[in-house]
Order: sequence, then C-alpha cells, then structure tokens
Amino acid sequence: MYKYFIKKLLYTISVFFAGISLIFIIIHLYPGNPNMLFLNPEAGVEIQQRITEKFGLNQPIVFQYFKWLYRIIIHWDFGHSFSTGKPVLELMGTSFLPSFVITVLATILALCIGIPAGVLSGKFRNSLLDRIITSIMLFFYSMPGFWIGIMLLWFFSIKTNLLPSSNLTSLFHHQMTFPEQIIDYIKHLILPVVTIALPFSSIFFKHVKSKLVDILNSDFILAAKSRGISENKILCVYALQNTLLPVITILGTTLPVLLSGVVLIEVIFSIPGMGRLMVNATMARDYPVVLASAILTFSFVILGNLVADLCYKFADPRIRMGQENESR
Amino acid sequence: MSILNNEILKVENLEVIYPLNSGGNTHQQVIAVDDVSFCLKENETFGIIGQTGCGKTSIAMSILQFVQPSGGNIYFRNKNIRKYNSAELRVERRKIQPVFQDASGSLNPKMTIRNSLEDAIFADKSQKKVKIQKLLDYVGLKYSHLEYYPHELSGGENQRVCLARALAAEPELLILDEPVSALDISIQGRIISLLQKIKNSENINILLITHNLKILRFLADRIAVMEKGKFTEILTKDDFFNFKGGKYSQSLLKLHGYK
Amino acid sequence: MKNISTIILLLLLITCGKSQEDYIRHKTKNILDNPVAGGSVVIGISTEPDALNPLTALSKTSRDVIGLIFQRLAVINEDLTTFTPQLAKAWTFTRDSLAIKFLLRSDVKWHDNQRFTADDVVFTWKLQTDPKIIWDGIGFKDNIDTVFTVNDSTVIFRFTKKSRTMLMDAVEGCIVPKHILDSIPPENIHKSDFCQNPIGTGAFKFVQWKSQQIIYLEKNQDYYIENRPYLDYIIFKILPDNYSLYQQLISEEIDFSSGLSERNFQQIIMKWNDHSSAVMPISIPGRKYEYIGWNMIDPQNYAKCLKKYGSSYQNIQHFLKPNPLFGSQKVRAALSMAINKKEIIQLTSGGLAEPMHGPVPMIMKTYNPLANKHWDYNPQKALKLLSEEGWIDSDNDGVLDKDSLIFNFELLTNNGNIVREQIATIVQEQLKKIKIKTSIKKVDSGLLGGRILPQKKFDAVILGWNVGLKNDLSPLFHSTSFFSPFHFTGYYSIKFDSLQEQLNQTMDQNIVQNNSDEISQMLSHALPYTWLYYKKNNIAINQRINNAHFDKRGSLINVEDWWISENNRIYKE
Amino acid sequence: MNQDKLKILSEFFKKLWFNKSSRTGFILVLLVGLCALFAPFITDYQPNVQNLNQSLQPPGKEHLLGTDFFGRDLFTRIIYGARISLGISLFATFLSTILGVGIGIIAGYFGKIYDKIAMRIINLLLGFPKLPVFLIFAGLGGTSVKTLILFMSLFSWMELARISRAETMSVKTRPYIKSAIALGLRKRTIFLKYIIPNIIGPIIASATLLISSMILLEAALSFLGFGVQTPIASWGTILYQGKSELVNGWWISFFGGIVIVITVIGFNLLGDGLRIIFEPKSKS
Repeated sequence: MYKYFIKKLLYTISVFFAGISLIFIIIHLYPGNPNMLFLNPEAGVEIQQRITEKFGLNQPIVFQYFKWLYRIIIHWDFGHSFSTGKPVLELMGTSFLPSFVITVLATILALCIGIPAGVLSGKFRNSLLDRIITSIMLFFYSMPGFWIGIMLLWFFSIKTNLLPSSNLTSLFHHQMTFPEQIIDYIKHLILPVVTIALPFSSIFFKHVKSKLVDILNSDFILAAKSRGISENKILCVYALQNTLLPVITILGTTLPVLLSGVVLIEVIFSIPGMGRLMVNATMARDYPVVLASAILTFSFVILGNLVADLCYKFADPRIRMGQENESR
Repeated sequence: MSILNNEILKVENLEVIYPLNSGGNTHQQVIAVDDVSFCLKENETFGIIGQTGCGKTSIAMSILQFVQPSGGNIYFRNKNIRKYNSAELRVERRKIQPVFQDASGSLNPKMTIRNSLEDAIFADKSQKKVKIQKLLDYVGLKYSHLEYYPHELSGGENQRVCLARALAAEPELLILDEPVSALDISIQGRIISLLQKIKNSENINILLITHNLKILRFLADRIAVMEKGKFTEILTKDDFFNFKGGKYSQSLLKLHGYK
Repeated sequence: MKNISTIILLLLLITCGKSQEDYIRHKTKNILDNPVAGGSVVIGISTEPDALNPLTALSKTSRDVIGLIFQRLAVINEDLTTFTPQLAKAWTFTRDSLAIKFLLRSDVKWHDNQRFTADDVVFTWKLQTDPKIIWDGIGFKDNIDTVFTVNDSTVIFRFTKKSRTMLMDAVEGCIVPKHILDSIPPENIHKSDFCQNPIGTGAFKFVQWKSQQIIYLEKNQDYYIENRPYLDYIIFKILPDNYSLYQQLISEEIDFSSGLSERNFQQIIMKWNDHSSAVMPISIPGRKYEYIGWNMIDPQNYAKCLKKYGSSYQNIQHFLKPNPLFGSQKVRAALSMAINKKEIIQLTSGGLAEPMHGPVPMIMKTYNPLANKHWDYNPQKALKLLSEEGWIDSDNDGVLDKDSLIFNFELLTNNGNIVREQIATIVQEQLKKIKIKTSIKKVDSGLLGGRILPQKKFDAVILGWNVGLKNDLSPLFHSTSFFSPFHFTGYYSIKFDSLQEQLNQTMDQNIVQNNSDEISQMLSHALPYTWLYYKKNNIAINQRINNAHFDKRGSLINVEDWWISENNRIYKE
Repeated sequence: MNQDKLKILSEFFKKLWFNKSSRTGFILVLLVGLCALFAPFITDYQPNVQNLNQSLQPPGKEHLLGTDFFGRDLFTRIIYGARISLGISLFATFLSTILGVGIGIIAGYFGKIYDKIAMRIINLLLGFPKLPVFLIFAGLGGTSVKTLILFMSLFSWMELARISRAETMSVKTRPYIKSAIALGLRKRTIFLKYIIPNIIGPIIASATLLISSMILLEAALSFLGFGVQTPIASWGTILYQGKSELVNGWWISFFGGIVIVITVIGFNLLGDGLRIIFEPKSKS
C-alpha cells in the first residue's frame, strides 16, 4: 500500500515535469516574439530588442528553462507578467477565486437541477413529464454552452437590462450594506453560473436517470416491492442510495468539461478568473502567465487523476492495486 | 530414443498459477495446475477427467499457449513449445488444434461458414474449394451450409464445422475440451461417433478433456483423473471403468451411475 | 494651464442638427454653473495597463492612467508645438541656445508628502537614459548632454546640438520620485513594487489596482493648484468585451470610454439622437490610421540575399528582385484604385473616419491634403492599368494571369482585431471585382511582427499605426531601418532618405513644410502602402460630466477640471 | 450473399425506425445533411457575396434569417456552413476513430505493458480540458483548418479507444479468437476479420456520438477566433462574427446556435439509438 503510493507519486511527479517542460519548450520555440505586441514605430527597433532582453528571451532556451525552473523551485517565483508587470503568483491568486466560486456554485446548481430531474424522469418513466424533462435535458446536452451564455447575456443584459453583463461585483460594492452586497453578488453570478450549470446538469440527469431505471427494474427492488414497502420509501432509501454514489464519481470525470466551459464563460461575461487570464495571456504571448496557468491546469488534471485513482481504490476493494480501472 | 519418438506430447511438472484480483501487498493467487506430468503417445487418445474448475482447461490452454504456465515444460514432438519464437509459434501452432465446448462461440459470428473454413486452409483458391468439399463430406455437412452464418445453424452443426475447421489445419494433435457437453443428448451421440471416426481414420492424436464419462468411454485409451489441480492417477480406460482406480475415481464412477 | 483653462468643450461634431443643439445646451450649462468638488467618474478601458511606472509602461492604457498620477515639466499644447508649464513654472533658453533653464514650482509634494525638488528631475533624466531601464522615450534624450541643478528649484538641460525639438526633448517623460527609486537597482525597477503602487505628483493618487477588474485613483488633497481636482475618485474599469463597454455606458455603470468599437459607437449616436440615453458621443480626429502594406520585394530572393550578403543595405540592395505581384507601381496603383475606401469606412466605422491618401497624418501641422496624389475608386481604370502591365484573364477563369503566373495573394492581418478582419473581407470582395484572388489569413501579432514582417515573408498585410507627435517617417520608409520590423514593404528611395533627414534636422519651418509635402507626393505616388482611412477617436461620455476637453492629444487631458454637479452624482462617495 | 447483407441492412433500418428517438435523430441528421448537399438548390443567394447596403437586416421576407455584417444572407451562410462544419467534424471523427480503435485494439489485445501505457495516456488525456490546451498550443500561432482537425482528433480518440479496448478484451476471450490464433492466422487478419467486425457496433454508435461533440468543439474553437478563415462560413465562425454584432444583430448568434443544437441533437439521438441497437444489454 505504502509502496504503491510512493510509486504512484513518483510517476505523477515525472509526468508533471515532462508536461511542463514540453509546454515550456513549445511556447518558447514558437516563432514570433511577444515584445511585438507593443509594435510602435516611434519606440524604435532598439527598444524592441531591449524589451526582449528584459524578458530574458534572448538567452538560449535551455538556459531560460533552467532559470525558470530554478526560480520556481528555490524561490517559488513564477516571474512577472510581461503584459501587466505584476507577479504571476499574485495574478493567479486573485483570479483563482472567482473561477473556483463559479465552478463550485455551477456544480451545485447542476446537481440541484440534474438529480431531481433524473429522479422524476426515472420514476415516471414514459409519462408526459418524463418526455418533457428528457427533451429539455437533451436540448441542454446538445447546445454549445457558450451559445446559451451569449443568448442569456443578450436577453438579460442587452435587451432587458435586468442583470449585469460582466464582472463579479459592482464598482461600489464595498459601500453597500450586507444584504445589498449579497444581492449584488447574486445578480452578477446568476448568468455565468446558470450558463455553466445548464449543460452540466444534463450530464448528471443522464447518469441518474439511467442508473435509477436500472435499479428500479432490479431484483432487489422488485423484492422490496413485493414485501409491501411503499414506493416512496423504495425510491428514497433503496434506489437513490445506489444511484447517487456513481454520480459523485462522475463529478471527477467531468472536471475537464467544466474547466473548458469556464474558460469561454469567463471570456463572455468578463469575469476576472483563470480562464480569462489564460486567454488574454495566450493572445498577448505573456509567457510567464501562460506557463503558470498551464502548470495549474496540469496540476489539477494530475491531482484529479490521482485522487480519482485512490478514491476508486478505497471505494472498491476488489480492484487490485496498480491495475488501471477498466470501466470508469 | 525410440521411446521418445513415440511421444507426441510430453508435459513435465506443469504448474499454472493465476493471480487473484485483490488489494494490498498480499499476493493472493490460485494454483490451477499443480505439478502435472503426463505424456501422450502416438495413436493414442488421452483423456483427462475431473470436476469443473479442477484445472483441466488450464492444461489445455497451456498446451495451446493461451496461458503462460508458471513452471514446468511442454514438449511437442520433442520440442519445447515454450521456447518457440513468435514466427515459429505461428507455424507450429497449426499442428495442435482445439475444439471447444461452445461450438457457436467458436465461430466468428460475422463470417459465413465458408469464410471460416477458408481462413483455416492455407492453400490457393482452387485447392481450397476441393478441400472444403472434402471436409464437409467428412464431417457430414451439406454444401449449402457454407453460406450460413453460425447463428443460423444448430449446435451440432456448428460443432461439425468446428471439427472441420480444426481438421482443415491438418493437425497432429486435437485437443477436445468438453466437445459435446453443450449439446443435446440426441446430438451428442452423433458427434461422438464422428469423433470416433476421426480417431480411427485419421492419423490424429487426441487430448480429450471432459467431465463426461460417456464420451471418455467411447474415445479415451488412457485416462488421467484430476482433482484440485493435481493428477491423482493415470490409468487405462479398462482399469478406470473396472473400478481399479483410487477412491476419487470410484466415487466419480458411482456418481455417474456406473457399477 | 488650469487657471487659463477654459470651459471650451471641443467637440468635432457628428451628425444632424438635433445633436448640435444638445451639445450647445451642455456647454451653456457649464458656463452658468460654478464648478463644485465631489463625485466620481468611472472610465471603461478595454485592456489592462502593462505597468503604472512611467519608465517602463508601454501601452496606451498605461499612459492614460499614468498621466493622471504623474506629471511632466511642461505639457504640449493642442498646436503640437508650444508648451504649457506644469511642474516647471517657466523656462528660458540660455544665450548660446544650447541649454534650457527650468524654474520649478516649489509648492509641489509627492503623494507620500515628500517635497518635489530639482534633484528629482535630474534623477529622472538619469534613469530615463539608463540602458538598464529600457525607457521607450529614450530617443528624445539623444541630444541632451547633461542635466544639473542650480538650486532646489532650478534645473538646466544642456544639449549637444541645436534642434527644432529641444524643448520637446527636454520635457518628454514624467518625473519620478528620487526618494523612492533611489534605493532600487535600475535593472530591478520593472519588477519593483513601484510599478504596482506608483507615487507621483499628479492631481490623483493611486489607491488600488485589482487585476482584470479596476484601478482606483483618489483626489490628491495636497494638489498644488487650489480647488483641483474637483472629482473625488477616478475609477478605471477593465472591460475587454466591447458589448460590456457599450452596455455599461448605456446603463450608466461607466461614464466614459474612448475604446468603443465603431459599431457600438453608432448605437451611442442613435440613442443620443433619440434622446434615449445620457451618453454623449464625441468623435474627434484620433491618433490611428489603417492601411494595406504591399511587399515590394520578392520574399524568397530577399531571404537568399540576406543569407548571402548579410543584413547591410549597401550590400544587398543591388541584388534584390521586385515582388512579382507588387513590385510594379502600376499594379499597386491599380489595387489602390480597386479598393473603395468610402465603402470600407461606411461599413466598418459608420462613416466616422477620413479616407487617407498619403503618409502624413491628418493631425500633423504639416499635413497638406493637396500634396497627396489621390487614387480614386475606379475599377475599370484599375483593370486597364493591370492589362497594361500584362495582367489579363487569358484563360477566362475569372482570375488575372500573366506568363503562367496567377494574380492570387494572401492578405494578412493580426488576430483578434475584428475591424481589420472586416476590412480584409471587404477588400477581398472588392478585389474579386477586378479578377484578383485573395485569401485572408489571421496571424497572431507576435508572429506577425516577430517573424513574418521582418523577414518579408508575406504578400500584403492590413495593419494600423499609432501616430506619434514627432512626425518622423524614417522607421517606416528610411533605408537605415530597412531591417526593422516596421519597414517591411521594402520601399527604397535615396530622395526620400535625404528629404527626411533634412526635415528632421532643420529648424526652419518652411523647409519642414516643403519637405513634408514632397515626401507626401512621392509616397502617395509610389504607394508602398495603400492608406485606407484615418480613424476618429470615438469618445462616449455621460453628459453629467462637465467641462471635459478632448483634442488630438488624447481624451484624458484635463481630467482635473472635470466636475459633476451635486444632483447628478450617482455614487455615494 | 448480397441478399443477406441487404436483409441485415433492412433489419437494421427497421430497428432504427422503430425506435422513436433514433428515428427523430436520423431524420434531423438526414435533413441537415441534405441541406448541406443541395445548398445551391435551396437558396438563391451566394454565401460569400457581399451586399454592403443590406448590412445587418433583421429576419424578414427577403432574408429568411436576416443578413450579417457584410449583407450576406444568413440562411445561405448557415446552409453552406453546414458543409464546412459537418465536413470538419466528420473528418476529425474519422481520424480519431481510426486512432482510437487502433490504440484500443492493440491495448486490449496485447494487454500488459501496451495496455498500461495506453491506459495511462488515455486517462491523462481524458483529464485534460481541451479548450485551455488548445489555447496554449494554437493561440500562439493562429490556426488553419488542418491544425484544427488535427487537434480535434488528437484530443478526442480516448473514448473510442476505451470502448474498443474493453470490447476487444471481451472478444479476445471468445473461443473463435482462440481458434483463429490456434490456426496460426496473421495478427492483421485476426484484427481485421475477427475482432473489428465483432466490435464495430458499439464503435459506430460512439463515433456517431463523437460527431456531435466534434461539432460542439469546432464551434467553441472557432468562437475563440481560430479555425476556418474568412470569408468561408462555418457554424463556429458565424457565432464568432455574431458575438461582435450582438448588440446590433442578435439573429446571427441565435440562428447560428440553433442550427448547431438541431444537428447535435440529431447526432445524439441517432448515436443513442445505434447504441441501443448494438448493445442488446441496455434494451431494458
């Protein structure tokens, strides 16, 4: 067990380093130059070259790489953003929270929509209600998430001006009374959270429904029914218990879908989060920020994998250690 | 040397171990075949009998090289089959042909009988046709059966196809793994007589693995009794059916109504 | 300047009479009311500043913000030649005309209450010219020999040679505090805390910069001009999406923006004319123009020559071959005639731009519309010109050809600029009418400026320049900058070189005008670029803000004079 | 034999038609496909010809779904855009199916280290959020349709690999594979004639589902400004252009999105239907 964990950790670390090295090299080998973003003939060519020197881009890549790595490992210094001059760590710190809050809220909302919809649909199978719910969920499942974001934005912000179109708080948020602040937060969060949650809820819906239908048709439920236990009790106690556990596990696998979604939604709603930071940084060739956000994303992915692996192991002792789960 | 030449197949101290799926460092394992040795002589049908799960099939799978034994050696015509390289293996393999219990499962469901048979014959087209015709006649199938898919045939017919396909490779050893157990009693007899025909007419040696005493009585020359991965005894058919074996053999016989 | 400063609202105005009336009402109200202190203004910006340190900042947004926090010795006037005192009270040229003596204000304090002295000016000059700092205005200081103090409030700038721009050179750049930056090694200044928490002498103090969100500035209570500024807070709100910018202007969440897209600006105008919004549209000549640059030399040949003869213009000029398509002036003229600038302007800017015909920007004093050769839209004539050059559609496939060469080229533009993409799409369609095939390619600007343009590996590119106040075309067309990323067309003329050199050195205004006209004539005839249009600066401002003044120098030039009457305040500051 | 295949095919369509949702999916996909195929016969307008004084006309009689910024008929562009979007999605699906099935079969058949490596890569890639990754790699240099397709297929084969691996592992234990191995058939023959025909059903079903996620991916990537170059229309670029005209022309974004939703619904229903047909287990 102990040995397995160490092995897994070593493997993870090596993959991690391979990954970030690859990203570093690809980014730096890519033709072109970030200083050109300040393309301005008045500044002159000399300045362009000196900016290159300032960013350290004139040194050999290997040297740059080890310097970068050294700074991170020894000083925990990810450098300064090319385009805003701010320390990268600070940028990441401030933009992480909004993304995190939105992601968590959207997940909760998606669960709140997806699970009840799935339960209703599964319980009243083939009824009109089931058909309506299924059709709506199919629509959610099949639409581009960012598109519904744009349409919501158009309707609620541009057309009717009911909700703000960007940012997380109003400008004078800090002068508001507490209830006002809460309302302000909610107003700003509604659109992005709903936009992410809708397509996401359909994934939960799908899993819950199919699982529930399976379980309701299974022998032990039939046996319970024949024993005269009430339908609702069967649903709540027997069926749901067995349905919800797998839903928790699919949370992990949908993480990448969620992260991708957050990027676009942050761009659309101008939310100062990781996604927008990343998009801006890539467009501006802000290498330190691109690298740092790549590392963060990469860490998430690897951590997710590791945790999922371990959870899976603890959840199901029949799986032999070291063997990849086959039917996740 | 002469004795050696007489041996088609020689199995020495065969040991097959399967790992068990479980967590932690405790390597639990199942010993399926434990120190089994026997040899199969020219023109002989060797039967292995034992209860389901006693490890009979593991022996067959080791000989067919579908399972890597964890110990021991298998000699086929004096060559250690475990030492073949992959190119040799592909050629030598054809000399040992299996026939499984699940006849319809042994045929590719997406291929017609003709295609299944054609794949088994390494020859050019015109020869193939002749050979297929011959094989069909031999196992007692009609020419029209060729265009059918396995699911359109009965179990007995499928087993005939399987036998035809095995014979198509012109094997020296036929490994029959419960060849009739999945069939209706009425059809079992016909397949058994076909097998007898094969045993008598062709220059083929048979390793018969079964828990069915009836087929053993018709086909086997010598019988190994297997219990929990081990051979308890090897004796001739007559000895076996005359209650000359050990306790386990006798109980087996009694169980199946022999007196 | 502030005392003199007046109540003029310069509005180069837009359309019909209705809005004129509105504009007049606004102005009168301003004269009648007395300015009162208080209130805040929220300014919408679309990009984040790159730094708030005047020594390291490069982007326009940064300069806008920095301009409120920091100050110069003197600021340029609207005529772009004279200056108004700021940190300096007055200045005199020495007798030999080789030095300028500045008399500084003695009542100025830094935002951290330290006194501003002559030492700060000298220190600033030292940092500005320090190669480790990489200040982008270093070119202005080339002719300055030394700067020294006479006493606490007197500084002398000594020059190596006389020139037209001595005063401009001396006052360029904001003054930074010595007492703070003294302790930081120059090479670390771009990383220092000062970039995030600047301390200046300006009318507004820096408070906070929330990344990707807002920048807060507050009123400098100790500002040396009494009663200024009127506003309590200036807040810059970062809104990268154009519709957010527009949306928040309309909903009055932001009061001011100069970064609106042309399309959304149209909406602002419409709403203003309907009286359905309080956002006033103002369109004044801006500092940007758009053009198509043609590659005049053959890219492959250029690469070979560069490899063989090295990057010295004298070595390679005789070996360069003209571009098979755009090497000929007639072809460039034909293409210029096939492009309908008016149509482009109408669609992309709703008519709010000036068609441009020559290299000198409209806002320049030397601008002379008559000097430019106009290639008016005329596709027939364009086709005729092309056929004279041998370009005819011999195989009737709808594309011109000449000696098995097909007139087909790639039109580049940078990624992420919607207007340029639109221009490219329209140009593509217009060129199709004279049987020229184009494909449009969007390229990341780092790649475009870092590799494609300097290596001249392109056919044609749609780009725009920001106009500086110096009016020097050397970086774009002078042979000395032939290998710089800006001089990508491959234009070369000895005559241009000498004209431009003379223009830069002379102090005689007549020669300046003469040479400038001649250059305009030459370039508008040779057409290394097809100039498309000169952009207007589209400003949208909430009418509750009084006394805002905009001109070609920028849109945030007199923020300290802006004020809001009490009943018009929205936020409870 | 031909008759046999015909019989199987008609049987298959009967099943497809019998299921209500897969029938709907089939009709939707067919409809969009036919529109794309016969685009010139459906509309009188040209997709790329500009009509600048018709800029941003709302939906009406003359222009069914309105016009875009350049005065091009939106309906026409959507129909022609279907060719590009469907083309890109189908091609990318094709590539990733080949990649996924290949890797899946190798992993499933050979097992051991092959399987371990394949599963590691699959799990790692499955965990990757596609959009940020695409941003990092493509945002730097702009993209062409080629790199778009390449990226889309390189990051989408995992699901298919997993399915074909699992299916291969279950098929591998079947006696007919053992018989084929015992007959000394070549690996290629075994893969092509014995394994693939027996796992093709679930693969087709999930490839159909993959098409729909490819359409969504193409839209998302084009929405960020990468992908198909102007003036050619794809659904994603229509949305991209629609974003900047949201204030003045909502219909561009709206209809551009609706057609994606319709098509994706079609492929999802069809894919689910196929899955049910090919997987008798989930029939309950």
